[in-house]
This record gives sequence, structure tokens and C-alpha cells, in this order.
Amino acid sequence: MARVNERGMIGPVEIRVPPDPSLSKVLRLAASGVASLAGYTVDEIDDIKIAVSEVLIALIEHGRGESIDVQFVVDSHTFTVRGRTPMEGFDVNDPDLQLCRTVLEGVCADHGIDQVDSNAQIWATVEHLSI
Amino acid sequence: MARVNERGMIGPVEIRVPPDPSLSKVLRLAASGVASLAGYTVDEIDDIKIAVSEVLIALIEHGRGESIDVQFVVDSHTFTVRGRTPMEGFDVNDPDLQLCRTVLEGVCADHGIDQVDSNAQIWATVEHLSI
Amino acid sequence: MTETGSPDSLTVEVGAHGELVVTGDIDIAGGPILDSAITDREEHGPVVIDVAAVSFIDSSGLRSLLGAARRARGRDEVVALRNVGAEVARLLEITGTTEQFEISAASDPSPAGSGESADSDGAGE
Amino acid sequence: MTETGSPDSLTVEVGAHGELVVTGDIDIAGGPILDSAITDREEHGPVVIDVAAVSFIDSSGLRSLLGAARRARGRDEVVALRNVGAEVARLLEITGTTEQFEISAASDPSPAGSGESADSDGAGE
Ligand SMILES: Nc1ncnc2c1ncn2[C@@H]1O[C@H](COP(=O)(O)OP(=O)(O)O)[C@@H](O)[C@H]1O
Ligand SMILES: Nc1ncnc2c1ncn2[C@@H]1O[C@H](COP(=O)(O)OP(=O)(O)O)[C@@H](O)[C@H]1O
Repeated sequence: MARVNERGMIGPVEIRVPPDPSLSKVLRLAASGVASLAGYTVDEIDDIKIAVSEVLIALIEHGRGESIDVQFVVDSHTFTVRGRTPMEGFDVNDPDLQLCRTVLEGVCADHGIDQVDSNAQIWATVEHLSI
Repeated sequence: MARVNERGMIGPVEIRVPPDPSLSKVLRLAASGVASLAGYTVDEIDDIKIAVSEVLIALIEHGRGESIDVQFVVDSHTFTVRGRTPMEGFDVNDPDLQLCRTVLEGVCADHGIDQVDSNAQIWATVEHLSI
Repeated sequence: MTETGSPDSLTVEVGAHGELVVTGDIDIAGGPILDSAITDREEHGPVVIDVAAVSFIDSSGLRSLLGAARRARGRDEVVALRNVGAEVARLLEITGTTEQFEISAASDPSPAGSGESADSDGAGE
Repeated sequence: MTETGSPDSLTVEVGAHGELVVTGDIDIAGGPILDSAITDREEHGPVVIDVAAVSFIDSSGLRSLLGAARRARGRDEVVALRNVGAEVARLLEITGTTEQFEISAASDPSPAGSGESADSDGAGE
């Protein structure tokens, strides 16, 4: 089965949603499905679900109410969720983002919160420890 | 909670994936999540999962191997899945599509398989019977 | 906890009586896995498939089963589906293909499987 | 079968001893539901929240709990979290906020909830 391509990747899976809080769960479900296909452990999938949720929180609470783009890029070592939404003057030092950041530090190997062109962008990477 | 907007809609949720068979399950998961949020019954969600799967089958087996776009448009009465992939000369009468069509007739209120511009397009609508 | 996720959405094992025990989703990813398990099995006599733990089936999964049924007819045999649950029964019915198999429902007093459709999601949510 | 899906990913009920029994995901959608249930409850004395059936929590859910803890301190009270499972414990630990609550773990011999984290997916897969 050509599930994982030559470079050991699944996806990318790109999802565009309106900034509707209830869709956070749908994105966690989709991320869980992708990570499960890629052989991630239950604990890693729990971390991925939190990472996806934090990305959504930051973009829904700080974005302009337009659509949010979320991307899952997965290989046998890392699961990266990237999110972005159109917005000018995203204050990456906003104290409201601090709790998100602390949580991402706890569950992710690496993450970033940036203003890029006219988008707020957030990404987070969870590692898969092959046994 | 502003889960369902003024027009009683969730989404649209737009998903772009490579034509990887294993992602069919991820799309079913996402569709199930959206339909569950919208209050669809378990039986209706089973039909939606089949509809999503049939859309993927047709596009993965007949497309050109480029990306597939899938869209869920949901309100309190109907769940519509639309899919498309770049392709010229899509033979909508291909006998291979007949089994898909029969299944879609069984689980959906309505569906369509078309060539539109340079895309193969398939859509299917499952109805929500409010009680 | 360190259980791994289930990277395959479908697994096929050979049961105690030579039947194929299918677990998971028979979809466009799982169909080919089932296909090759069935063709391996055909050398050993009539094919019996326990679908108790099949949680989903679509037309590409059905095509695998119909292909097996067609090949079986060529050998004057019939493919038996055991512990057929709601999902499989529904798809056979919709497509008018129930008669191509020897069917026993999940509730029939027959070689018992788990008797229940497993939630084989494995997606942790 | 005609059960409906669960349109709300979070439900809050008041238990037999006045505790809030939370079921589902405390996320950016569920947080506000929990918030208003907590503020309603605060008039009746110290807030006790049974989180046995909480299957997911993120920073927006945690903010609801921290807000309740802060308001409780203002009244010289403390918010009690009962039947704290792995998900909630992990987030409290990561964020160093465990000490803001009176915690009893799922295994503690305490007013028993369902004792198990429910899979509240409801998504049928
Ligand atoms: N930071 C991001 N967050 C979410 N989605 C992204 C992000 N970057 C790219 N994408 C997705 O990738 C697709 C390609 O975007 P593009 O800007 O052309 O690529 P990139 O930013 O990767 O160079 C877009 O459709 C978008 O959905
Ligand atoms: N038939 C379809 N199948 C899948 N996705 C679609 C379809 N039509 C539109 N989309 C999605 O909707 C978005 C808008 O596409 P566009 O062609 O501008 O709109 P439309 O076709 O609805 O007029 C695209 O990003 C695409 O993902």
C-alpha cells in the first residue's frame, strides 16, 4: 500500500475552516487520524491533539474572523501542524498567548508564533520516538 | 456558542489531500466530526462516511495523481460532500464508476458525477431528518 | 502508555478453522490488503470470511468481495461471509449483491467471532 | 438506531452533592460552557468539579479552571477537582498550576464518579 510515500511522508493534509471554535474538535480528529496512520503512539497523539488545539486557540482568538488554514505535515519522525490566518500587526508578545506558549513548550519538540507577511502563523512539531 | 452560524451552517470545511488511499479514513473521521457537531444521527453519519468514501474512490482511481479537494457543506437539513481533482476527459460513463453510483444512490438523497472545466467533480448530499 | 497507533486501517488474520478474520475498514486502502489475503487463501479451498470486526465497507471493499465471489463460482464454490453486521449487510443490500454470498448474520448461532463491530479507529479521540 | 449525535462537545451537569460533572472536551468551544456553569455554581459555595469524564483539555479549558481558582481565592475558598485523569493532570503539570486546585486523582478513594475517561467522540468512527 502506497500509504507512506518515498520520503516516508503522509499528506500534506491542508484544511481551511472558518474560525468556529467547535471545529477545533474536527481538526483534532483529523490530526489523530493522520498520526495514527503514521504509527504514532497514543501518548504522542495526545500531544498532537493538544498542539492542534493550541494553534486553533491562538488563531481564532487573535485572527480577523476570516478563514484559518491548517496544514499537517507528517513523516516517520515528526508531526508538524502549521496554522495561519490573515491579520496585520499580530502581537506575538500578547500576554494572552503566554499560556498557549507554555503548553506548546510542554507537548512539542519545537514551535513558533510569528507574523509573516499579512498572516499570523503558528507551527508546532511533535516528535515520534521510533522504538 | 456560535457553533452554527446565522444560516444554520457549519463550515464549509475544505480539505486538500494527495490521492493517498489511506487518507480516505481521515476524511471520514473529519466528516463524522462535522456531522456529529451538526446533530446528525448515527445512521446518517454512517451514510455520510460511505458518501465521502465513494467520492474519494472515484477521484483517486480516475484522477491524474494530483491533489484532491474535498469540501463539506453542512446545515441542519443536508450534509453535502463535494470533491474534485484536475483531469481532462473524465468519462462519467466509465463502467468502473457504476458501483460507486449505485452505492451513492443507496445512501444519498442526491448526487452527481461531472466533468467541469478541467476537473472531475463529484458531489453527494445526505439528508438530516429532524425529529 | 506506549501502545502504538494502528497504522493499517485493515488487518486480516487466518482463524482457527482457516477462515479469514477481517478487522477494520474495507475501503480503498484496505481493499487491496483483503484482495491479496483472499487470493492467498483460495488455494486452500472455499473461502470463509469473518466480518464481525469490520467497522466500515465501501464500494472498493465490496469489489474485493465480489471478485472473490466471481472466482469462487468459477471453481463451483461460494464465498461465505460470517457474522455479517449492519454495515456489510447494508452495502450488500443497496447493491443487490447479497445473493452472491453465503451469509450468516452476527446473531446467527454460528462459529462465534467477537460478535461486535470493533471501534477500530485507533485515532485516540 | 436513531440516537442523535452529540452536538455539544462538552456537557456540564450538577451531581448529587452539588458538584459539577463535566463530560467531554474542555477546549475553545467547551471552555465558555464550563465558565458559565462555574459562575452559576459559585453562589452556592465552594466549587467542586468532577473531571472523570473529561477526555481532552487545552489552554482555553485550563483558563476556565484558573479563572474559577482565582475567584475562589478572592472568597477564601479553593476549587476542588475530583477524579483527575491523565489528560487534566498533564496539562496542570506542564503549566505548573496543579497547586491552584485541591486535587484528587481518579484512583483516590473519594466520591466516585464513573471513574473512567469517556470516549465522548460521538463521531461514529
Ligand atoms: N503556515 C501555514 N499554515 C497553514 N497552512 C499553510 C501554511 N503555509 C502554507 N499552508 C498551506 O499550504 C498551501 C500552500 O501555501 P503556500 O503559501 O503556497 O506555501 P508555503 O507557505 O508552504 O510556501 C496553502 O494552500 C495553505 O493551505
Ligand atoms: N467541487 C468541489 N469539490 C471540492 N472542493 C471544492 C469544490 N468546489 C469548490 N471547492 C473548494 O472551494 C474553494 C473555492 O473554490 P472556487 O472554485 O473558488 O469555488 P466554487 O467552485 O465553489 O465556486 C476551493 O478552495 C475548493 O477547495
